[in-house]
Amino acid sequence: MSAVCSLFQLHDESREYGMGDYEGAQARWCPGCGDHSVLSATQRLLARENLPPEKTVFVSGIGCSSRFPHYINTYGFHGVHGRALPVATGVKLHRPDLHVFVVMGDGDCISIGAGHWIHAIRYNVDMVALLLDNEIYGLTKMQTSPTTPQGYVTNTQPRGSYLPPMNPIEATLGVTNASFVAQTAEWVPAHMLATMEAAYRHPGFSFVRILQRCPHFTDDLFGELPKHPERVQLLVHEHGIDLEALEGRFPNRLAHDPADLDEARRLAEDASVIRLGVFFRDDSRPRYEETRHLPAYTAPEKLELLERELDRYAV
Amino acid sequence: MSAVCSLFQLHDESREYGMGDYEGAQARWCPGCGDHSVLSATQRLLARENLPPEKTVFVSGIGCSSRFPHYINTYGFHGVHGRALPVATGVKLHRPDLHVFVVMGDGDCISIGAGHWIHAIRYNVDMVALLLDNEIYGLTKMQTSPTTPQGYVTNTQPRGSYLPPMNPIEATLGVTNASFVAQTAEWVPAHMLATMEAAYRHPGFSFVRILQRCPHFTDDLFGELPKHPERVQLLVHEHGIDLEALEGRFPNRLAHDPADLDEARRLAEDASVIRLGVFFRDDSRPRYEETRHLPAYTAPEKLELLERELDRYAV
Amino acid sequence: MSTRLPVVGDDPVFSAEQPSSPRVLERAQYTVEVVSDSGEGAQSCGQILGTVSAKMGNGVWTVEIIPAEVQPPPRNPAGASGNRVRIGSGPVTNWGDRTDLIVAFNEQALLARHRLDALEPGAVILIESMWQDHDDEGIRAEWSAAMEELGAAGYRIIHVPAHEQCLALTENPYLGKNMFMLGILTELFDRDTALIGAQIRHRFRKKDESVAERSIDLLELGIAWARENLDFRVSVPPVPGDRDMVVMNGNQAVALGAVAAGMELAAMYPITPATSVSHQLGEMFERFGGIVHQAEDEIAAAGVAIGASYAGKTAFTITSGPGLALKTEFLGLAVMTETPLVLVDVQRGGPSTGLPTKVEQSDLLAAIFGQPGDAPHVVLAPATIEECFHVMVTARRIAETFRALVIVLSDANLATGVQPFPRPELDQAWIASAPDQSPVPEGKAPYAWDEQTGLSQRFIPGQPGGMFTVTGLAHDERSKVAYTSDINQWSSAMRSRKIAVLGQTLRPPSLNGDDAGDLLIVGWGSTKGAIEEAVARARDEGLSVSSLHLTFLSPLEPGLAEIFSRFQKVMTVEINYSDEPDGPFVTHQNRRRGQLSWLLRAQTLVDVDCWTRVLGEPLRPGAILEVIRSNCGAGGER
Amino acid sequence: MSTRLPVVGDDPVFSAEQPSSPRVLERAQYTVEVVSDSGEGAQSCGQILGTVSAKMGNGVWTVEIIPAEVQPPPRNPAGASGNRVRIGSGPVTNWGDRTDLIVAFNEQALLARHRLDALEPGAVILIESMWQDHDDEGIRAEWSAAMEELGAAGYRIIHVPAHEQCLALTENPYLGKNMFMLGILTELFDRDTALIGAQIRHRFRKKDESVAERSIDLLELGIAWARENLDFRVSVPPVPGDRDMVVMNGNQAVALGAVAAGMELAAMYPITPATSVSHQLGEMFERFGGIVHQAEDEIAAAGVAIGASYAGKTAFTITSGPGLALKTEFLGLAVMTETPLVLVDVQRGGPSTGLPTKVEQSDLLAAIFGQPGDAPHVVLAPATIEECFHVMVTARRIAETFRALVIVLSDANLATGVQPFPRPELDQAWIASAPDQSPVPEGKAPYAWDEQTGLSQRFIPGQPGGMFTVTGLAHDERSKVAYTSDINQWSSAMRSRKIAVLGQTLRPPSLNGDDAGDLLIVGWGSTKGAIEEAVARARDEGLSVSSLHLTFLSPLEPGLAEIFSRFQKVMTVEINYSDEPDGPFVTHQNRRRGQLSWLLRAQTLVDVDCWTRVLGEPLRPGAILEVIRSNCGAGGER
Ligand SMILES: Cc1ncc(C[n+]2csc(CCOP(=O)(O)OP(=O)(O)O)c2C)c(N)n1
Ligand SMILES: Cc1ncc(C[n+]2csc(CCOP(=O)(O)OP(=O)(O)O)c2C)c(N)n1
Ligand code: SF4
Ligand code: SF4
Ligand SMILES: [Mg+2]
Ligand SMILES: [Mg+2]
Repeated sequence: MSAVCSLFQLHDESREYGMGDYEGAQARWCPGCGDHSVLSATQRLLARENLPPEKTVFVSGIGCSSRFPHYINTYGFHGVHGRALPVATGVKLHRPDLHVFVVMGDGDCISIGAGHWIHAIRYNVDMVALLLDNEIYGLTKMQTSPTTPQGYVTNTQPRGSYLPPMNPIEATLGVTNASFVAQTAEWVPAHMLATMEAAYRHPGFSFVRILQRCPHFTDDLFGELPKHPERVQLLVHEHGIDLEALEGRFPNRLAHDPADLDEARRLAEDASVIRLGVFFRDDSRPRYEETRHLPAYTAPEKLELLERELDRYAV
Repeated sequence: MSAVCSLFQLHDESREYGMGDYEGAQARWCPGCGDHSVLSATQRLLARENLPPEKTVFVSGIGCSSRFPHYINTYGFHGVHGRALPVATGVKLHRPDLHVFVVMGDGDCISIGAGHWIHAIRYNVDMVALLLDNEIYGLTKMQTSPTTPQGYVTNTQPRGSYLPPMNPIEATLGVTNASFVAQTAEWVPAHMLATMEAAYRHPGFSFVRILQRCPHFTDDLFGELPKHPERVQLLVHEHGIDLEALEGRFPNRLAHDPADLDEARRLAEDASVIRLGVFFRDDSRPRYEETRHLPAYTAPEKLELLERELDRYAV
Repeated sequence: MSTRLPVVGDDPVFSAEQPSSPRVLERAQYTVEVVSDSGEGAQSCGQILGTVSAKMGNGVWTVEIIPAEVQPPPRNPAGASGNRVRIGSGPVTNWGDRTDLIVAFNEQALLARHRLDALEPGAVILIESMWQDHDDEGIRAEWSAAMEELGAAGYRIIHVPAHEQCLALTENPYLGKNMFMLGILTELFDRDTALIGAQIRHRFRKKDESVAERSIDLLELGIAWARENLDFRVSVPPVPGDRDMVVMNGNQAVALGAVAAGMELAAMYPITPATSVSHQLGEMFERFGGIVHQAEDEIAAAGVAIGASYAGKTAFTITSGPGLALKTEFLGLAVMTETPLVLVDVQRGGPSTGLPTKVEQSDLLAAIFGQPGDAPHVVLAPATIEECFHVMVTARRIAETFRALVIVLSDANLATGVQPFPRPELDQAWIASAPDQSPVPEGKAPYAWDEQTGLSQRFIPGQPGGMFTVTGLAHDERSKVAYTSDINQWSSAMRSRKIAVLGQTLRPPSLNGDDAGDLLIVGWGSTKGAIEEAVARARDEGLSVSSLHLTFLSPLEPGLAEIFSRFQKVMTVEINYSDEPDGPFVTHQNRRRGQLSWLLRAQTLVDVDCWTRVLGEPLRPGAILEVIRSNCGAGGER
Repeated sequence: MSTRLPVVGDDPVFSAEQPSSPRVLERAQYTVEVVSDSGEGAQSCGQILGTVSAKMGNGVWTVEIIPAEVQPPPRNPAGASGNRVRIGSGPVTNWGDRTDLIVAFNEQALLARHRLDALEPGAVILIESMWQDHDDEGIRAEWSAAMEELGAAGYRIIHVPAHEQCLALTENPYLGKNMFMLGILTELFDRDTALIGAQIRHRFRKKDESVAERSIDLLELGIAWARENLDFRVSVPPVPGDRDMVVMNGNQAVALGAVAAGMELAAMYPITPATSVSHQLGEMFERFGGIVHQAEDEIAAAGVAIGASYAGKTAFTITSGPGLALKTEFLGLAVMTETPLVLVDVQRGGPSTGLPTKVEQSDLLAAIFGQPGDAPHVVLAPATIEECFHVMVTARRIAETFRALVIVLSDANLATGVQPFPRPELDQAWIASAPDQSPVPEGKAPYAWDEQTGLSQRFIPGQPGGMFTVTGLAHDERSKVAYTSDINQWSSAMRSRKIAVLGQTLRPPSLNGDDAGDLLIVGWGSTKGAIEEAVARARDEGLSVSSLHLTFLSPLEPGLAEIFSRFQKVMTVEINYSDEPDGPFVTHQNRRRGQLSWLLRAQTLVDVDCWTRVLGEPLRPGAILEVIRSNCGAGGER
């Protein structure tokens, strides 16, 4: 890390943060909304990792889920719909000292934000991207999203959504330079926390799809699932996630080595069961922000350099 | 096809078109540019399929390759950078009688157009999408594109392009509802023509990546390849492409059943050899434009229906 | 969905008993609000009251009260959700000033309205009383604090034990209380119970029949409670007109208008407050052969609409401010390629995400000037809900005749406001004709611009002999890329000339009030009703004021300078931002002005002043009246 | 890339022979063009002539002649590629009117220039003669036809057997002919051969040494040919100034200015004519700790710049019209969140893809008004290449001081024009200071707007105690989402007030010419040189005309109405579209006017007329002079 950055690193390393340190404004999501539980898990993660609130930035787009930064006591950037990833990239590029998290809805990330999403996977800038996937447009009141199941009735497609849903895990795995791809569900908080933790610790762009209940509009999609652990299969591995605590509750488990991309794709493709866990990870992929080698000149040194540059144009 | 559409079908079915019927303005590409050979192959395809010029529409974005429609004598729409696919979707949605082709550059389709590209694959509207991939920004004079090889020197990344290139075939195969994915090279005209023909005959969105030489800026990328058939592997299959004529020239051949998605992905991922052929095809995927059932009422009938609609709001 | 009308007028559920004889307040117009937490149904309670009042022949204007979140935490001022219904004997053209009577499901929602200065001093408040003695101490404290805050304002506060009453019929009064409250209003305003019942049945038509029945029981309970407990009634006698009327909101009107115009494709991406147009169309459009295309983003929606239009189908795209921003590049393409395109912008508060559910009129200049390069096009604004219907026909025709981009500026006030208007007399000529597929005569150019008018006849794919390539590059009349310098000057002139020609077909706007006087108020869009009401009241006070409302903003309607010259002072009234003339550092020259006033100044060179507010709510006629009072006879702005 | 200056002045390659004594034309200024097919190197021939002339102390203005395609078919008027170099004894501020001497590699490129009216009647033409007797009959016919077309214009046509001559030294004269032609120009203009040689060496520094050597041989061949065959020489004696000068084009100046301003991130997506700024920075920015980020599209580029700026780094984004359109939504966010942002728009012809390589000034209104909602911000336009450098420092400082969006409007004329200007005296104070990372005092709000100025101190991630969430929703001073109506009015006022404050710090513009008179020409951006030259010529003719050039377009510089009042007539001269006042259907009221004139009318209420052209080329001073002549003493526009 260069000298320029050291400027940003003066903080009291000794301080211990608790959950309370991350409490923001009262969350204004519907009662029972899965976003509440993502928020708690995130606050727990921050406390566990002892991240200074002033060194942590949550960037989001627009949507129910994108209100997230308002409800957590860190720096936050609640931007425009679909464009959280470019903003987060800008934040991180020059500030490697900041811990950057991105919170997006399915419409936000996969519909209007699709181009940025594909490219952010490829840039592989070190940040955690959370896709809060309720398979519907929440804030604008129940329109089809790219992940809405085929046939599901919405306000814009009242005869049932026309197409098979996009599979965000499969698509992410198709992008060259993908480096961390996982799926979890907010109604399995321990798994969600473990997944976020693995994502946070992964050096590079960590994409985590969180299946998220929206009781207000799509209670029938995930609402019943917490009662049916048998419809879930946990992908377990020492380089992925393997929580003993969950063993009893989720009997359906599959050993999957996250280094195996082909298998990851095969598993992602098969929609017969909901799989939670790390599909793929490769900590060695090149990271965009590391491709630059920025010297840390002082202002007078820069001026001197610039004089040399101007010499080239001298008459 | 509904009665509304029959309106658009009055043309002289008996007429036979020749190559000359498709000749547009003089092409203004650089000498030796691969776009010239794509143009000839396309004109040949049109003649072979006997497509009436007035029933054929070429839609493009902006770039060297996107000048294409100007040089072919059909209807053409040379739109804005990155947005050819939405325009083409609009053309086709209500006009199933038209034959729609889309011509895009790699920057056009994969960089600025990435969101539309991903979604067009999913919509699976019946059209042929040609990606003229010269792995560089041609028209704007040699900037890195998402498909530029890592380390390759360009004007915006003069120390060598920073990241591994995006693999368009792999990414396309990752999108749910992909239905036809193929790769060809403009310096193998017979293969290109056969691929385009298969693409044209496929009901749905056919994505064809055409490796394209840009002698002006990136002669070192594909310039030598025509002389090295051994660096090319042909994927052959009765449901894909299998040209006896090429057998002698391209000894490296692999039988690949385009129905096998997993294998397609594996083949796409492996960059050790340049593979030409149909990676994947599934003619049965749902097509967006077929999800609508549009009755063909006359104007008076529509008015009558609308009166009934207004009744619901009557005071 | 069934298109059968609910059966009205002979419903046997309601008894015919006469009410006792309380004091009856006779009013020409009266404003009622119903507010609750979201999910408690104040919205539908207010909507039914409004609809039934319209059906009974009253003038009505309904405004939604919408929180920014889907279901914000309960009992919170920022979460108030509901409806405001202004009922009149004659036509009601706007939401009015303040509310005369409010039904509140909790005191926090009530407080929100009080703090927004929504309530008339002395207004009647019907407040659910369950919170007063709630188990939760905190709630009791909140109640007391609220009552104290409200106490000072001199309202007449009536406690309604709605929860307690409803418990007799339902286990969960949160879900039925709105029907009880509707019963109270039914009784208070002497609404036709059969019509009310029919509305309830229609609302629950997709649910089990028992739901509607229980609702009607709760309604009756409310009626009975009001009969026994309330000592007043309000009478706003309808003045029945002689025309068939329909009642709907502005977005419904846009949707139906699009169908009446023969539109065939609505390409959109969800965005408040525009989305409900597509919900409306989603239900019905296919039956007319139309497609609602929800695109992956606003850019694609514009592209799909342009593609369809290019292919000979009539297409429009609908959005709000942030989406308008995203479509900017494609709008330039539509202008350059002369592809007909209608864009409806249902304006909300800006800039950026701004106030997504609230009204503003601040996209005017962006709509006219937002496109880089010179991109002449048409901008129109409907002023009433009726105009929301008809503007679609006008817009489509202009777009096709002039091969033009037409932007229609609606706003959140029109989008969600509900008002009766004369039933449109549908006309077959409104419907787009089938695209020309005849062969193109040899030698004809795709932009054979008429030198005088800039007009030309477009070629549509499928027309033999018409093959050419549309391009966003500068091009000549054969659509060939321009390589010489004069072609750009010439083709620019051709694109501009069309707009001048359209301008010549417009009539000078007519005045509301005298042809000359002290003050002329100029408005555009949804403020018409409020401005005209204020002007009428001011004229009643003897003030010399008139008003003028513009529908065409680009090109502007002709004759404005001449009209303005007949008034001592001209000012616009708009819902967008302007610096206060006496703000710090603000001078007469550098003042940032209301968007229309700015446009008018440039065109007429008249010193057009402005009064604008961005309060996230429609303008109140009373506030405009104040402005008129202080500007009448006050002379120019300097 | 080496930063070593090429060695000059003592190069042994050139012989010291005296030229014979031809006729010498003494000129204060002279314009030369070199045109060829693209790839034949007329560009570098012209560039070297320009650079060396500047180094010798001449005033210079160089303009690129660029075809729309990378390498269009040869021998085609639309494919002409090259350079136009105007050389003067004193400073040269614009490209001038017409060319005095043209070197053409084929007669089709020459025809293109003739048809664009680029050549002075009687101009000297040096034409490669190989086509006259070409083997291809078609080519011979084209040559004859061209000569016929050119014959009528009275040029002095000199045949140059360049191809034939070059064959003596190279097998492929297409690749070396430009050096031969450069030799001819070197001799004609008596250029310093050592400087020329050094430029050639620099150009080929990445190639094998033999390439430069062969080029220098060809140069010498050209010199020798000219000595023997040309009967005239042109003398434009330099008037050496006393200041150090640098010579570069406007995009290079923007890039270097960005570095001088301490910028740390340039986020962009390639687009002509803006891209070369990033090429320039791509080479050097990292050395200064800066990053060029080529984003996936223009929207992302804006987002990345905003993100970096939010995180305390100084960032800008650079684009042209279509990219400006795409960034519109993010610009609104920058304004709403008060995130400092500099956007450079290198304008090209519009609308839509328009004329990608050609100049236009038609993004002005889109830059100011393009963002939906009320989005007050700053718009600046450099008028010279020197200003392209300094504007970056100004823009960065305003952006940070006012937490503002600053749009800088350059254009294709500045971007590719090359001109010497005084070497900037770099100042450490120009460089952005390191972001504040000190703890935020308790109770301080992230938008603690000063009521008088609207200014506030931003918090930067990393500052302990400053945690808050930036939002594009309407918000209060703590950045909390606004739920009451007055907050929006108030925060809108705060964002607007900043602009008024900035306006108060500006000085009234100074006049070029007398303080009062018959006619005032008002301009902005790259037209300054041409306007001032035209005014000077008109004043020499005794006409009472002055001019005024605006740098700040939003807010406008103060005092305009007062200044305008001192002139009989005020008109703008701009490179954007306006209806001709006497065009069909055009009236004084509905006329679509030049963009600046429109702005000035609204602000000053003065009847500001305009003369504008969109010919895809810079304005010619002679054309402006004509306008002055016909408007001086002509009174108002009506
Ligand atoms: C440019 C733009 N387009 C559209 C919108 C309207 N909008 C707000 S949130 C949203 C989608 C919400 O769905 P999702 O992203 O899935 O988030 P959720 O609310 O379900 O968490 C849309 C379309 C907007 N604010 N800006
Ligand atoms: C909105 C917009 N952004 C950028 C450009 C500039 N531009 C034109 S073509 C192009 C990319 C060309 O590369 P590619 O798409 O690969 O096509 P090629 O020229 O290589 O065929 C760019 C960036 C533009 N015209 N419009
Ligand atoms: S609408 Fe759905 S996603 Fe949004 S807050 Fe409510 S439950 Fe959550
Ligand atoms: S620059 Fe490259 S892609 Fe463009 S026309 Fe020339 S060779 Fe073809
Ligand atoms: Mg969602
Ligand atoms: Mg390319």
